[in-house]
Amino acid sequence: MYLAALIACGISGILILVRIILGKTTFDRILAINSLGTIIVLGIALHGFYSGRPEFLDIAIVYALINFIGTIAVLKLFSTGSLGDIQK
Amino acid sequence: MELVKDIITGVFFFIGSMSIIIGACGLIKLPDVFSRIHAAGMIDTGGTAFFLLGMIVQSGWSLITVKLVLIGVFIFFTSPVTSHVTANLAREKKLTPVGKKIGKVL
Amino acid sequence: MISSAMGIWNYCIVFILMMIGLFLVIGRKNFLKKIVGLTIFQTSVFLLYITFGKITGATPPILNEALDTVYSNPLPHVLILTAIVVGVATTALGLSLVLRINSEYGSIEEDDISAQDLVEYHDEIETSKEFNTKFIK
Amino acid sequence: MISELLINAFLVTVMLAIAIALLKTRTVIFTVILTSAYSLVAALMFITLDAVDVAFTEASVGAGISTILFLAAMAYLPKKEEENFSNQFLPALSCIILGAILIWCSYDLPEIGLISSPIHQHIVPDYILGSRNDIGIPNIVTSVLASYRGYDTFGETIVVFTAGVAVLVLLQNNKKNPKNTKSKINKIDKKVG
Repeated sequence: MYLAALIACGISGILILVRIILGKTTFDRILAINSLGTIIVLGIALHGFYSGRPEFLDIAIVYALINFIGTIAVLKLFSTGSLGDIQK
Repeated sequence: MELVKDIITGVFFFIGSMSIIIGACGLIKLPDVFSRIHAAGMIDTGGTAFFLLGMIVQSGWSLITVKLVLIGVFIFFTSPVTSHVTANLAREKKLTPVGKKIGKVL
Repeated sequence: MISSAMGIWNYCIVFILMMIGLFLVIGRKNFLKKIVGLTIFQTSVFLLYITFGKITGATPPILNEALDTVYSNPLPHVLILTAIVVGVATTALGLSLVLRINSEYGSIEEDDISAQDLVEYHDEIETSKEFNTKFIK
Repeated sequence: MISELLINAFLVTVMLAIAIALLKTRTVIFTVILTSAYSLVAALMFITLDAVDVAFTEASVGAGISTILFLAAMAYLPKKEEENFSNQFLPALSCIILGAILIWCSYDLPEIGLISSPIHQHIVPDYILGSRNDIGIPNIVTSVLASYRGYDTFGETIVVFTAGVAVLVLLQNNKKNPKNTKSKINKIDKKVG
Protein backbone atom coordinates (compact mmCIF):
# COMPACT_ATOMS: atom_id res chain seq x y z
CA MET A 1 0.00 0.00 0.00
CA TYR A 2 2.73 2.46 0.99
CA LEU A 3 4.88 1.20 -1.86
CA ALA A 4 2.08 1.89 -4.36
CA ALA A 5 1.70 5.42 -3.00
CA LEU A 6 5.47 5.92 -3.24
CA ILE A 7 5.41 4.74 -6.86
CA ALA A 8 2.63 7.25 -7.61
CA CYS A 9 4.78 9.97 -6.05
CA GLY A 10 7.72 8.88 -8.22
CA ILE A 11 5.68 8.96 -11.42
CA SER A 12 4.30 12.41 -10.75
CA GLY A 13 7.77 13.58 -9.73
CA ILE A 14 9.12 12.52 -13.12
CA LEU A 15 6.29 14.33 -14.91
CA ILE A 16 6.91 17.51 -12.91
CA LEU A 17 10.64 17.25 -13.64
CA VAL A 18 9.83 17.19 -17.37
CA ARG A 19 7.91 20.44 -16.91
CA ILE A 20 10.81 21.98 -14.96
CA ILE A 21 13.29 21.14 -17.71
CA LEU A 22 11.05 22.03 -20.67
CA GLY A 23 9.20 24.98 -19.13
CA LYS A 24 9.00 28.09 -21.26
CA THR A 25 8.75 30.93 -18.78
CA THR A 26 10.27 31.24 -15.31
CA PHE A 27 6.85 31.13 -13.68
CA ASP A 28 6.23 27.63 -15.03
CA ARG A 29 9.45 26.49 -13.47
CA ILE A 30 8.74 28.12 -10.13
CA LEU A 31 5.28 26.56 -10.05
CA ALA A 32 6.68 23.15 -10.91
CA ILE A 33 9.44 23.45 -8.29
CA ASN A 34 6.80 24.22 -5.69
CA SER A 35 4.81 21.15 -6.71
CA LEU A 36 7.98 19.03 -6.62
CA GLY A 37 8.58 20.21 -3.05
CA THR A 38 5.07 19.18 -2.06
CA ILE A 39 5.57 15.76 -3.66
CA ILE A 40 8.85 15.35 -1.77
CA VAL A 41 7.17 16.24 1.54
CA LEU A 42 4.59 13.53 0.88
CA GLY A 43 7.35 11.11 -0.13
CA ILE A 44 9.23 11.66 3.14
CA ALA A 45 6.12 11.01 5.20
CA LEU A 46 5.24 7.92 3.17
CA HIS A 47 8.80 6.59 3.36
CA GLY A 48 8.73 6.93 7.14
CA PHE A 49 5.59 4.83 7.34
CA TYR A 50 6.93 2.38 4.76
CA SER A 51 10.17 1.71 6.63
CA GLY A 52 8.37 1.27 9.93
CA ARG A 53 9.73 4.24 11.89
CA PRO A 54 7.38 7.20 11.31
CA GLU A 55 8.96 9.40 13.99
CA PHE A 56 10.96 11.49 11.53
CA LEU A 57 8.14 13.69 10.28
CA ASP A 58 9.98 16.77 11.56
CA ILE A 59 12.04 16.69 8.39
CA ALA A 60 8.85 16.91 6.35
CA ILE A 61 7.81 20.00 8.34
CA VAL A 62 11.20 21.62 7.69
CA TYR A 63 10.84 20.78 4.01
CA ALA A 64 7.46 22.46 3.77
CA LEU A 65 8.88 25.61 5.42
CA ILE A 66 12.01 25.70 3.24
CA ASN A 67 9.96 25.13 0.10
CA PHE A 68 7.69 28.08 0.85
CA ILE A 69 10.59 30.39 1.76
CA GLY A 70 12.57 29.48 -1.37
CA THR A 71 9.61 30.04 -3.70
CA ILE A 72 8.75 33.38 -2.14
CA ALA A 73 12.42 34.46 -2.33
CA VAL A 74 12.64 33.67 -6.05
CA LEU A 75 9.37 35.51 -6.71
CA LYS A 76 10.51 38.54 -4.72
CA LEU A 77 13.79 38.68 -6.60
CA PHE A 78 11.83 38.46 -9.82
CA SER A 79 9.42 41.26 -8.94
CA THR A 80 11.64 43.85 -7.22
CA GLY A 81 15.08 43.01 -8.56
CA SER A 82 16.82 42.43 -5.25
CA LEU A 83 16.37 40.60 -1.98
CA GLY A 84 17.88 43.17 0.34
CA ASP A 85 17.24 46.84 0.90
CA ILE A 86 19.89 48.35 -1.39
CA GLN A 87 18.69 49.03 -4.89
CA LYS A 88 20.76 50.88 -7.43
CA MET B 1 -10.44 -3.46 13.01
CA GLU B 2 -7.03 -3.46 11.36
CA LEU B 3 -8.62 -4.56 8.11
CA VAL B 4 -11.10 -1.67 8.20
CA LYS B 5 -8.25 0.76 8.85
CA ASP B 6 -6.26 -0.67 5.99
CA ILE B 7 -9.19 -0.45 3.60
CA ILE B 8 -9.91 3.19 4.53
CA THR B 9 -6.23 4.06 4.13
CA GLY B 10 -6.11 2.29 0.77
CA VAL B 11 -9.10 4.25 -0.52
CA PHE B 12 -7.57 7.54 0.66
CA PHE B 13 -4.21 6.69 -0.88
CA PHE B 14 -5.89 5.75 -4.17
CA ILE B 15 -7.70 9.08 -4.39
CA GLY B 16 -4.54 10.95 -3.43
CA SER B 17 -2.41 9.11 -5.99
CA MET B 18 -4.96 9.79 -8.71
CA SER B 19 -5.07 13.49 -7.89
CA ILE B 20 -1.30 13.94 -7.85
CA ILE B 21 -0.86 12.05 -11.11
CA ILE B 22 -3.68 14.01 -12.75
CA GLY B 23 -2.15 17.23 -11.45
CA ALA B 24 1.28 16.34 -12.81
CA CYS B 25 -0.22 15.44 -16.21
CA GLY B 26 -2.03 18.78 -16.16
CA LEU B 27 1.24 20.59 -15.47
CA ILE B 28 2.60 19.09 -18.68
CA LYS B 29 -0.49 19.25 -20.86
CA LEU B 30 -2.06 22.61 -20.14
CA PRO B 31 -0.98 25.52 -22.36
CA ASP B 32 0.09 28.45 -20.15
CA VAL B 33 0.91 29.59 -16.63
CA PHE B 34 -2.56 30.65 -15.62
CA SER B 35 -4.06 27.26 -16.35
CA ARG B 36 -1.12 25.34 -14.92
CA ILE B 37 -1.78 26.99 -11.57
CA HIS B 38 -4.96 24.91 -11.36
CA ALA B 39 -2.99 21.70 -11.81
CA ALA B 40 -0.45 22.71 -9.16
CA GLY B 41 -3.31 23.55 -6.82
CA MET B 42 -4.72 20.08 -7.40
CA ILE B 43 -1.44 18.55 -6.21
CA ASP B 44 -1.27 20.85 -3.22
CA THR B 45 -4.82 20.36 -2.02
CA GLY B 46 -6.16 17.00 -3.15
CA GLY B 47 -2.93 15.06 -2.98
CA THR B 48 -1.72 16.26 0.39
CA ALA B 49 -5.14 16.19 2.03
CA PHE B 50 -5.92 12.60 1.09
CA PHE B 51 -2.42 11.25 1.72
CA LEU B 52 -2.25 12.88 5.14
CA LEU B 53 -5.76 11.64 6.00
CA GLY B 54 -4.74 8.11 5.11
CA MET B 55 -1.64 8.32 7.29
CA ILE B 56 -3.65 9.83 10.18
CA VAL B 57 -6.05 6.87 10.00
CA GLN B 58 -3.08 4.52 10.24
CA SER B 59 -1.31 6.24 13.12
CA GLY B 60 -4.22 6.74 15.49
CA TRP B 61 -3.93 9.06 18.48
CA SER B 62 -0.23 9.88 18.94
CA LEU B 63 2.44 12.54 18.41
CA ILE B 64 2.70 11.48 14.78
CA THR B 65 -0.87 12.61 14.18
CA VAL B 66 -0.03 16.05 15.55
CA LYS B 67 2.93 16.34 13.20
CA LEU B 68 0.84 15.22 10.22
CA VAL B 69 -1.84 17.78 11.08
CA LEU B 70 0.88 20.45 11.33
CA ILE B 71 2.15 19.59 7.85
CA GLY B 72 -1.41 19.67 6.53
CA VAL B 73 -2.19 23.05 8.09
CA PHE B 74 1.05 24.54 6.83
CA ILE B 75 0.58 23.40 3.24
CA PHE B 76 -3.07 24.45 3.44
CA PHE B 77 -2.01 28.01 4.24
CA THR B 78 1.10 28.40 2.06
CA SER B 79 -0.10 26.88 -1.21
CA PRO B 80 -2.73 29.57 -1.99
CA VAL B 81 -0.19 32.29 -1.14
CA THR B 82 2.34 30.89 -3.62
CA SER B 83 -0.27 30.46 -6.36
CA HIS B 84 -1.59 33.97 -5.83
CA VAL B 85 1.84 35.60 -5.92
CA THR B 86 2.82 33.64 -9.03
CA ALA B 87 -0.35 34.59 -10.90
CA ASN B 88 -0.10 38.21 -9.80
CA LEU B 89 3.51 38.51 -10.98
CA ALA B 90 2.74 36.77 -14.26
CA ARG B 91 -0.03 39.32 -14.85
CA GLU B 92 2.29 42.19 -13.93
CA LYS B 93 4.89 40.93 -16.39
CA LYS B 94 2.26 41.18 -19.18
CA LEU B 95 1.88 37.48 -19.83
CA THR B 96 -1.46 36.98 -21.55
CA PRO B 97 -3.48 33.78 -21.28
CA VAL B 98 -3.80 31.54 -24.33
CA GLY B 99 -7.27 31.27 -25.84
CA LYS B 100 -9.99 33.86 -25.86
CA LYS B 101 -8.99 37.46 -26.04
CA ILE B 102 -9.58 39.11 -22.71
CA GLY B 103 -11.44 42.33 -23.10
CA LYS B 104 -11.76 44.98 -20.44
CA VAL B 105 -12.33 42.48 -17.66
CA LEU B 106 -8.72 42.31 -16.50
CA MET C 1 22.16 -10.58 -8.92
CA ILE C 2 19.89 -7.57 -9.24
CA SER C 3 21.07 -6.25 -5.89
CA SER C 4 24.71 -6.25 -6.99
CA ALA C 5 23.70 -4.56 -10.25
CA MET C 6 21.86 -1.89 -8.22
CA GLY C 7 24.94 -1.39 -6.04
CA ILE C 8 27.19 -0.81 -9.01
CA TRP C 9 24.56 1.46 -10.60
CA ASN C 10 24.51 3.70 -7.55
CA TYR C 11 28.29 4.10 -7.48
CA CYS C 12 28.43 4.75 -11.25
CA ILE C 13 25.84 7.52 -11.13
CA VAL C 14 27.56 9.12 -8.16
CA PHE C 15 30.85 9.18 -10.06
CA ILE C 16 29.16 10.62 -13.16
CA LEU C 17 27.63 13.36 -11.01
CA MET C 18 31.06 14.09 -9.60
CA MET C 19 32.49 14.43 -13.10
CA ILE C 20 29.65 16.75 -14.16
CA GLY C 21 30.52 18.98 -11.22
CA LEU C 22 34.20 18.91 -12.11
CA PHE C 23 33.39 19.79 -15.73
CA LEU C 24 31.30 22.73 -14.60
CA VAL C 25 34.24 23.94 -12.52
CA ILE C 26 37.00 23.60 -15.09
CA GLY C 27 35.09 23.88 -18.37
CA ARG C 28 32.73 26.81 -17.99
CA LYS C 29 33.93 30.39 -17.98
CA ASN C 30 31.18 31.89 -15.83
CA PHE C 31 32.13 32.22 -12.17
CA LEU C 32 28.62 31.64 -10.82
CA LYS C 33 28.43 28.41 -12.80
CA LYS C 34 31.74 27.37 -11.32
CA ILE C 35 30.35 27.78 -7.80
CA VAL C 36 27.26 25.77 -8.76
CA GLY C 37 29.58 23.05 -10.06
CA LEU C 38 31.42 23.09 -6.72
CA THR C 39 28.10 22.55 -4.93
CA ILE C 40 27.24 19.60 -7.17
CA PHE C 41 30.65 18.04 -6.60
CA GLN C 42 30.24 18.40 -2.85
CA THR C 43 26.78 16.85 -2.80
CA SER C 44 27.94 13.86 -4.83
CA VAL C 45 30.82 13.26 -2.40
CA PHE C 46 28.31 13.38 0.46
CA LEU C 47 26.19 10.79 -1.33
CA LEU C 48 29.20 8.53 -1.76
CA TYR C 49 30.00 8.69 1.95
CA ILE C 50 26.44 8.08 3.08
CA THR C 51 26.16 5.17 0.66
CA PHE C 52 29.08 3.49 2.39
CA GLY C 53 27.32 3.69 5.75
CA LYS C 54 24.06 2.04 4.66
CA ILE C 55 23.11 -1.46 5.85
CA THR C 56 20.20 -3.14 4.11
CA GLY C 57 17.27 -3.64 6.44
CA ALA C 58 18.68 -1.43 9.18
CA THR C 59 17.02 1.55 10.83
CA PRO C 60 18.34 5.10 11.28
CA PRO C 61 20.87 5.44 14.12
CA ILE C 62 18.47 6.65 16.80
CA LEU C 63 18.22 4.24 19.70
CA ASN C 64 15.14 2.09 20.03
CA GLU C 65 13.72 0.32 23.07
CA ALA C 66 14.49 -3.06 21.54
CA LEU C 67 18.03 -4.28 22.08
CA ASP C 68 18.51 -6.35 18.93
CA THR C 69 17.90 -3.64 16.31
CA VAL C 70 20.50 -3.19 13.56
CA TYR C 71 21.51 0.43 13.07
CA SER C 72 23.20 2.01 10.08
CA ASN C 73 26.72 3.31 10.50
CA PRO C 74 26.60 6.72 12.25
CA LEU C 75 30.22 7.70 11.63
CA PRO C 76 29.84 8.93 7.98
CA HIS C 77 26.77 10.86 9.06
CA VAL C 78 28.86 12.80 11.56
CA LEU C 79 31.58 13.55 9.03
CA ILE C 80 29.08 14.72 6.42
CA LEU C 81 27.19 16.83 8.93
CA THR C 82 30.40 18.76 9.49
CA ALA C 83 31.15 18.92 5.76
CA ILE C 84 27.74 20.38 4.83
CA VAL C 85 28.14 23.33 7.18
CA VAL C 86 31.69 23.98 5.98
CA GLY C 87 30.40 23.69 2.40
CA VAL C 88 27.86 26.47 2.83
CA ALA C 89 30.60 28.66 4.35
CA THR C 90 32.71 28.00 1.26
CA THR C 91 29.80 28.91 -0.99
CA ALA C 92 29.26 32.20 0.83
CA LEU C 93 32.95 33.08 0.57
CA GLY C 94 33.02 32.26 -3.15
CA LEU C 95 29.91 34.32 -3.81
CA SER C 96 31.35 37.33 -2.01
CA LEU C 97 34.55 36.98 -4.07
CA VAL C 98 32.44 36.92 -7.23
CA LEU C 99 30.59 40.05 -6.13
CA ARG C 100 33.91 41.81 -5.49
CA ILE C 101 35.25 40.78 -8.89
CA ASN C 102 32.07 42.02 -10.52
CA SER C 103 32.33 45.43 -8.86
CA GLU C 104 35.97 45.72 -9.90
CA TYR C 105 35.83 44.46 -13.49
CA GLY C 106 32.16 44.77 -14.42
CA SER C 107 31.98 41.21 -15.65
CA ILE C 108 32.14 37.68 -14.29
CA GLU C 109 33.33 35.91 -17.45
CA GLU C 110 36.83 34.55 -17.26
CA ASP C 111 37.88 35.55 -20.80
CA ASP C 112 36.64 39.10 -20.32
CA ILE C 113 38.57 39.52 -17.10
CA SER C 114 41.82 38.14 -18.50
CA ALA C 115 41.45 40.42 -21.55
CA GLN C 116 41.06 43.45 -19.28
CA ASP C 117 44.09 42.36 -17.28
CA LEU C 118 46.06 42.06 -20.50
CA VAL C 119 45.05 45.57 -21.58
CA GLU C 120 46.06 46.99 -18.23
CA TYR C 121 49.38 45.17 -18.28
CA HIS C 122 50.11 46.46 -21.78
CA ASP C 123 49.23 49.96 -20.67
CA GLU C 124 51.60 49.75 -17.71
CA ILE C 125 54.41 48.60 -19.95
CA GLU C 126 53.78 51.51 -22.29
CA THR C 127 53.82 54.07 -19.47
CA SER C 128 56.98 52.61 -17.99
CA LYS C 129 58.64 52.78 -21.40
CA GLU C 130 57.66 56.44 -21.74
CA PHE C 131 58.92 57.10 -18.24
CA ASN C 132 62.21 55.35 -18.93
CA THR C 133 62.84 57.21 -22.17
CA LYS C 134 62.05 60.57 -20.54
CA PHE C 135 64.19 59.83 -17.56
CA ILE C 136 67.18 58.62 -19.60
CA LYS C 137 67.07 61.58 -21.91
CA MET D 1 14.91 -5.40 0.90
CA ILE D 2 15.29 -5.02 -2.85
CA SER D 3 12.80 -2.15 -2.88
CA GLU D 4 15.17 0.06 -0.85
CA LEU D 5 17.87 -0.36 -3.47
CA LEU D 6 15.36 0.33 -6.25
CA ILE D 7 14.21 3.54 -4.57
CA ASN D 8 17.84 4.64 -4.22
CA ALA D 9 18.58 3.89 -7.88
CA PHE D 10 15.49 5.84 -8.99
CA LEU D 11 16.38 8.89 -6.91
CA VAL D 12 19.98 8.98 -8.02
CA THR D 13 18.83 8.79 -11.65
CA VAL D 14 16.55 11.78 -11.06
CA MET D 15 19.58 13.64 -9.70
CA LEU D 16 21.52 12.75 -12.85
CA ALA D 17 18.70 14.18 -14.99
CA ILE D 18 18.78 17.44 -13.02
CA ALA D 19 22.56 17.67 -13.36
CA ILE D 20 22.39 17.16 -17.14
CA ALA D 21 19.79 19.91 -17.37
CA LEU D 22 22.21 22.10 -15.39
CA LEU D 23 24.90 21.41 -17.97
CA LYS D 24 22.70 22.60 -20.81
CA THR D 25 21.16 25.75 -19.39
CA ARG D 26 22.56 29.27 -19.81
CA THR D 27 20.12 31.33 -17.74
CA VAL D 28 21.28 32.19 -14.26
CA ILE D 29 17.93 32.06 -12.47
CA PHE D 30 17.16 28.66 -13.97
CA THR D 31 20.56 27.48 -12.73
CA VAL D 32 19.71 28.59 -9.20
CA ILE D 33 16.27 26.92 -9.32
CA LEU D 34 17.79 23.66 -10.57
CA THR D 35 20.42 23.73 -7.82
CA SER D 36 17.64 24.05 -5.26
CA ALA D 37 15.81 21.08 -6.78
CA TYR D 38 19.05 19.09 -6.79
CA SER D 39 19.54 19.70 -3.07
CA LEU D 40 15.92 18.74 -2.35
CA VAL D 41 16.23 15.39 -4.16
CA ALA D 42 19.59 14.79 -2.50
CA ALA D 43 18.01 15.28 0.92
CA LEU D 44 15.25 12.80 0.06
CA MET D 45 17.97 10.37 -0.95
CA PHE D 46 19.72 10.89 2.40
CA ILE D 47 16.49 9.88 4.14
CA THR D 48 16.23 6.68 2.13
CA LEU D 49 19.86 5.95 3.04
CA ASP D 50 18.98 6.18 6.78
CA ALA D 51 20.86 9.44 7.38
CA VAL D 52 18.12 11.44 9.09
CA ASP D 53 20.28 14.18 10.63
CA VAL D 54 22.14 14.73 7.38
CA ALA D 55 18.84 15.09 5.56
CA PHE D 56 17.69 17.65 8.13
CA THR D 57 20.85 19.70 7.67
CA GLU D 58 20.88 19.38 3.90
CA ALA D 59 17.26 20.51 3.67
CA SER D 60 17.75 23.58 5.81
CA VAL D 61 21.27 24.55 4.76
CA GLY D 62 21.72 23.14 1.26
CA ALA D 63 18.28 23.85 -0.10
CA GLY D 64 17.38 26.86 2.02
CA ILE D 65 20.36 29.02 2.87
CA SER D 66 22.40 28.25 -0.26
CA THR D 67 19.50 29.15 -2.56
CA ILE D 68 18.89 32.40 -0.75
CA LEU D 69 22.62 33.24 -0.85
CA PHE D 70 22.68 32.60 -4.59
CA LEU D 71 19.59 34.75 -5.11
CA ALA D 72 20.97 37.58 -3.00
CA ALA D 73 24.19 37.53 -5.02
CA MET D 74 22.26 37.26 -8.28
CA ALA D 75 20.68 40.67 -7.80
CA TYR D 76 24.06 42.32 -8.49
CA LEU D 77 25.32 40.01 -11.24
CA PRO D 78 24.63 39.77 -14.98
CA LYS D 79 21.53 37.73 -15.72
CA LYS D 80 22.84 35.83 -18.74
CA GLU D 81 25.80 33.57 -19.23
CA GLU D 82 27.85 34.26 -22.35
CA GLU D 83 28.07 31.46 -24.87
CA ASN D 84 31.53 30.52 -25.94
CA PHE D 85 32.17 27.01 -27.10
CA SER D 86 35.83 27.64 -27.70
CA ASN D 87 37.88 25.79 -25.17
CA GLN D 88 35.57 22.97 -24.04
CA PHE D 89 37.18 19.95 -25.61
CA LEU D 90 40.13 19.45 -23.28
CA PRO D 91 38.19 19.76 -19.98
CA ALA D 92 35.49 17.41 -21.30
CA LEU D 93 38.06 14.84 -22.38
CA SER D 94 39.88 14.92 -19.06
CA CYS D 95 36.61 14.63 -17.13
CA ILE D 96 35.50 11.63 -19.21
CA ILE D 97 38.83 9.87 -18.73
CA LEU D 98 38.86 10.53 -14.98
CA GLY D 99 35.25 9.36 -14.66
CA ALA D 100 35.99 6.17 -16.56
CA ILE D 101 38.93 5.41 -14.27
CA LEU D 102 36.79 6.04 -11.17
CA ILE D 103 33.98 3.80 -12.42
CA TRP D 104 36.49 1.08 -13.30
CA CYS D 105 37.91 1.29 -9.80
CA SER D 106 34.43 1.16 -8.25
CA TYR D 107 34.14 -2.56 -9.08
CA ASP D 108 36.44 -3.20 -6.11
CA LEU D 109 34.21 -1.30 -3.67
CA PRO D 110 32.01 -3.39 -1.35
CA GLU D 111 28.37 -3.79 -2.33
CA ILE D 112 25.80 -1.45 -0.88
CA GLY D 113 24.18 -2.65 2.32
CA LEU D 114 26.38 -5.60 3.24
CA ILE D 115 26.80 -5.85 7.01
CA SER D 116 30.18 -7.57 6.58
CA SER D 117 31.92 -4.72 4.78
CA PRO D 118 34.97 -3.37 6.63
CA ILE D 119 33.54 0.05 7.52
CA HIS D 120 31.04 -1.50 9.94
CA GLN D 121 33.55 -3.61 11.88
CA HIS D 122 35.98 -1.52 13.81
CA ILE D 123 34.86 1.32 16.07
CA VAL D 124 31.18 1.83 15.39
CA PRO D 125 29.86 -0.98 17.67
CA ASP D 126 31.69 0.68 20.56
CA TYR D 127 30.05 4.01 19.75
CA ILE D 128 26.57 2.48 19.61
CA LEU D 129 26.99 0.60 22.90
CA GLY D 130 28.66 3.59 24.56
CA SER D 131 25.90 5.94 23.46
CA ARG D 132 23.36 3.66 25.11
CA ASN D 133 25.30 2.90 28.28
CA ASP D 134 27.69 5.78 29.03
CA ILE D 135 26.27 8.94 27.51
CA GLY D 136 22.57 8.23 27.50
CA ILE D 137 21.52 10.23 24.44
CA PRO D 138 19.23 8.27 22.13
CA ASN D 139 20.58 9.96 18.99
CA ILE D 140 23.91 8.28 18.25
CA VAL D 141 24.96 10.98 15.77
CA THR D 142 24.62 13.66 18.43
CA SER D 143 26.64 11.73 20.97
CA VAL D 144 29.44 11.08 18.47
CA LEU D 145 29.39 14.68 17.25
CA ALA D 146 29.47 16.35 20.64
CA SER D 147 31.34 13.87 22.78
CA TYR D 148 33.53 11.39 20.91
CA ARG D 149 34.43 13.81 18.14
CA GLY D 150 34.05 17.09 20.00
CA TYR D 151 37.30 18.60 18.79
CA ASP D 152 36.23 18.14 15.15
CA THR D 153 33.10 20.14 15.82
CA PHE D 154 35.20 22.83 17.51
CA GLY D 155 37.41 23.07 14.40
CA GLU D 156 34.33 23.33 12.21
CA THR D 157 33.11 26.26 14.29
CA ILE D 158 36.47 28.00 13.78
CA VAL D 159 36.25 27.44 10.02
CA VAL D 160 32.75 28.90 9.83
CA PHE D 161 33.81 31.92 11.92
CA THR D 162 36.81 32.54 9.64
CA ALA D 163 34.62 32.37 6.56
CA GLY D 164 32.17 34.84 8.07
CA VAL D 165 34.93 37.31 8.90
CA ALA D 166 36.36 36.95 5.38
CA VAL D 167 32.95 37.63 3.81
CA LEU D 168 32.54 40.73 5.95
CA VAL D 169 35.96 42.05 5.01
CA LEU D 170 35.39 41.40 1.30
CA LEU D 171 32.00 43.02 1.16
CA GLN D 172 32.91 46.00 3.36
CA ASN D 173 35.51 47.17 0.87
CA ASN D 174 32.91 47.08 -1.86
CA LYS D 175 31.74 50.68 -1.90
CA LYS D 176 34.91 52.59 -1.09
CA ASN D 177 36.53 52.50 -4.51
CA PRO D 178 33.85 52.16 -7.16
CA LYS D 179 36.31 51.78 -9.99
CA ASN D 180 34.19 50.86 -12.92
CA THR D 181 35.41 49.17 -16.03
CA LYS D 182 33.91 51.74 -18.32
CA SER D 183 35.75 54.57 -16.61
CA LYS D 184 38.94 52.54 -16.87
CA ILE D 185 38.39 51.92 -20.58
CA ASN D 186 37.63 55.62 -21.11
CA LYS D 187 40.89 56.49 -19.39
CA ILE D 188 42.79 54.11 -21.64
CA ASP D 189 41.07 55.61 -24.69
CA LYS D 190 42.04 59.12 -23.61
CA LYS D 191 45.64 58.06 -23.19
CA VAL D 192 45.77 56.33 -26.52
CA GLY D 193 43.98 58.88 -28.64
